Amino acid sequence: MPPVEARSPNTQALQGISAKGLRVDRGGRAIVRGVDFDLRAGEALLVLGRNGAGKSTLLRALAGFLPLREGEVQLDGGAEETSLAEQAHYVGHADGLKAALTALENLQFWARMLKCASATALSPEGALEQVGLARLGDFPVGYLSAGQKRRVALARLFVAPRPIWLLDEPATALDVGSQQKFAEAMAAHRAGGGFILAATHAPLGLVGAKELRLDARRARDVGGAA
Amino acid sequence: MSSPLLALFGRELRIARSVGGGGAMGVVFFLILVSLTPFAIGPDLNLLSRIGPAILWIAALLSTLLGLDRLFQADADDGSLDLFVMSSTPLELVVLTKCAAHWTLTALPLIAAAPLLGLTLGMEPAALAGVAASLLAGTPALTLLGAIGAGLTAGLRRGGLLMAVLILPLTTPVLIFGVASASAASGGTVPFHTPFLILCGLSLMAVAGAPFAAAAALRAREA
Amino acid sequence: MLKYANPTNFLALAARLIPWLAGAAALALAVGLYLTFFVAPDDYQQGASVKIMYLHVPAAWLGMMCYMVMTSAALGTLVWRHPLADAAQKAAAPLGAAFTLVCLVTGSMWGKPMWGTWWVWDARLTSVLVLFLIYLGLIGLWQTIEEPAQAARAAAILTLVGVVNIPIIKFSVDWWNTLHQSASVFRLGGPTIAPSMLWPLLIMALGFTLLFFALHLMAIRNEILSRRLRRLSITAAAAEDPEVAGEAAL
Amino acid sequence: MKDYTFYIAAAYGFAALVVVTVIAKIMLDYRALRQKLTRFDNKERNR
Repeated sequence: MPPVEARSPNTQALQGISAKGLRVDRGGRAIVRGVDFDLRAGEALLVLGRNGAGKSTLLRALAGFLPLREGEVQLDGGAEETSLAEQAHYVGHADGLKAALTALENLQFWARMLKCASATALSPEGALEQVGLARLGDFPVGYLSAGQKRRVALARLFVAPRPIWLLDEPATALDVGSQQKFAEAMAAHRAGGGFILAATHAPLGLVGAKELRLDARRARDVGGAA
Repeated sequence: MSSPLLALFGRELRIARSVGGGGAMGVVFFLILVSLTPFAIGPDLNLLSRIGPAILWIAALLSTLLGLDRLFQADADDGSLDLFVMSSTPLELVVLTKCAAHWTLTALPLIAAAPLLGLTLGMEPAALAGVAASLLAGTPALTLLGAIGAGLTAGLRRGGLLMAVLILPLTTPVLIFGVASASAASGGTVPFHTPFLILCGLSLMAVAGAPFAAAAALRAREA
Repeated sequence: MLKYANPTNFLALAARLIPWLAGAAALALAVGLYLTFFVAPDDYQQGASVKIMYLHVPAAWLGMMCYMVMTSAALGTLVWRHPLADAAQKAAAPLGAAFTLVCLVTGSMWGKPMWGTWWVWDARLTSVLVLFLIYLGLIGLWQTIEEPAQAARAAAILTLVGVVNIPIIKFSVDWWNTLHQSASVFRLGGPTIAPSMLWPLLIMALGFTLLFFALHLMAIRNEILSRRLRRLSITAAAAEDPEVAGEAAL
Repeated sequence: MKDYTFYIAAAYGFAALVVVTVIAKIMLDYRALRQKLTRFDNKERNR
């Protein structure tokens, strides 16, 4: 049984993630097949493709929600015995927020739930500041707009820092100003040796990001290290 | 280790309080079920007091189970469940904490209300104490078995009814020994502690086994 | 804008009325209690325990009256779309539940010396119990639906459905009770009440009614304020992003 | 004539308890709402 108390993931920083021949099935059908990529610390991977090409499926598989039918993911460096999922943040379409609780309460909960004693963790107030919602801390999340809820969800990344960010269309519902702010945060994360794997249509302003194109029709991996 | 689970426990209580009487709804359902029986059987208190424990136990069983289908549904809908799977705390402990929170919110008020409702069925104090004790020992098993059902049906549209159909057969031992120990409390051939200890055994078995089954059910939901 | 002017007028009216109503209620209850304990004779059969009747019967009347208030408020919501009607309805439900609870518990405490058990499935007590369950259902409905206007319409419909069913429930419970007529049951209330006992009863009932209206006005005031708070915080949340220019346009 | 003072006291005690709790709840809600609303006005004014 891996130690329940996860040692802080970045005692030794994670050097790289490499995946070979990944295949993920859903409903008996291979949605994603033959995916390879290799990321070093500080690099980003843009997962591109039409709707239904399997972008979300790939990210969910990496986050451990879906089993990998074939292939495997290698982590080098970072704390042993902790899976990729425990060193990653996943931001999907749902924000993981409880409407009845206030933004601060939600973030305080996630800070303690995804507990990690890393120095770079921001306080819930600081995280809200980072996404420009400092004054909305004690409003019930139910009263916030879709864009604001999205930013509270993104604030979770700062409250319990983890090296890998798995972002599934993070820019939806964000306006220009917030997208710009988040692009800066991503750059800072990469500068600190973090990894970003983002499935997106909108340009995220990720400089020098590798691309992985999943094309549904040919169901063949075209991408590779750009 | 405990701080994430304590945080989860606190959050469950806070949500139930702010969303309005989360627990209170279960007690009202329990009150209605108990009051309906005399309408079917008649106002004769001698008859009612004999079957009092059975009425209270069936009502407790149904209100505990039917309150459970929302246990994972809300978290599945808003994405919290995915994040639990990714947290360093094992999903089994998350399930156990949610069951503990749900038990505190619904089963405890039920156990407090049962003796009062027993009065309307003309039961004497010994039987009331017996019912309360047996409910205290039996409801953890009901909550945990219900959690397995909730895990299986989280995300399905008509999950509630299906969950009851799946889990009710599994709760028959708890019901049998529950009513047996409640009736034994007010005298009778069987001494009180025999069925009561078996009931406690059932609950402990549920505490040990159910979280793994429920967590597996939640993980299987995705694949 | 009649719709918004109305609540503020109401608040001013309520602020004036509430002290008077509360004072009158306190006075009536004081007089009623005095009469009950020092003037009214004991019942030749039930002895002093009849004094519980001065609490039990007014509480039952209040439980019924409160439901009638809610019915008219429900009509106000559905038929005339009066903005205050749903606040009045939501404010009345907990009061109704409280009065029926008092009626049930005092009835049971009156029954204990009479029949030796805390509860008897007497026709009237049972009907009041069903009414109490209906109140709890309504309160549960309001707690589940957050959006006030939607909750108001749903509760109004349920109240009207309830008011149609209450006579049916009353009739069927009476029939159910007589059908299973068992020796240990006898009807509450007893013979016609002697005048000397009637007066305290009427004064107590008046006191309860005044108390109800005072509390009802205060509860409506709370409801208006909490809706105003909800509206303010929603608009404030939306308008809260001075730094991010594009947000409002979204 | 049996002595019923216990039942009378219990009945009136319970009734008083319910009435006092209802009054207290309404008054406390009222005060809390007033505070929140005034806090809102100050926040609006000095933003």
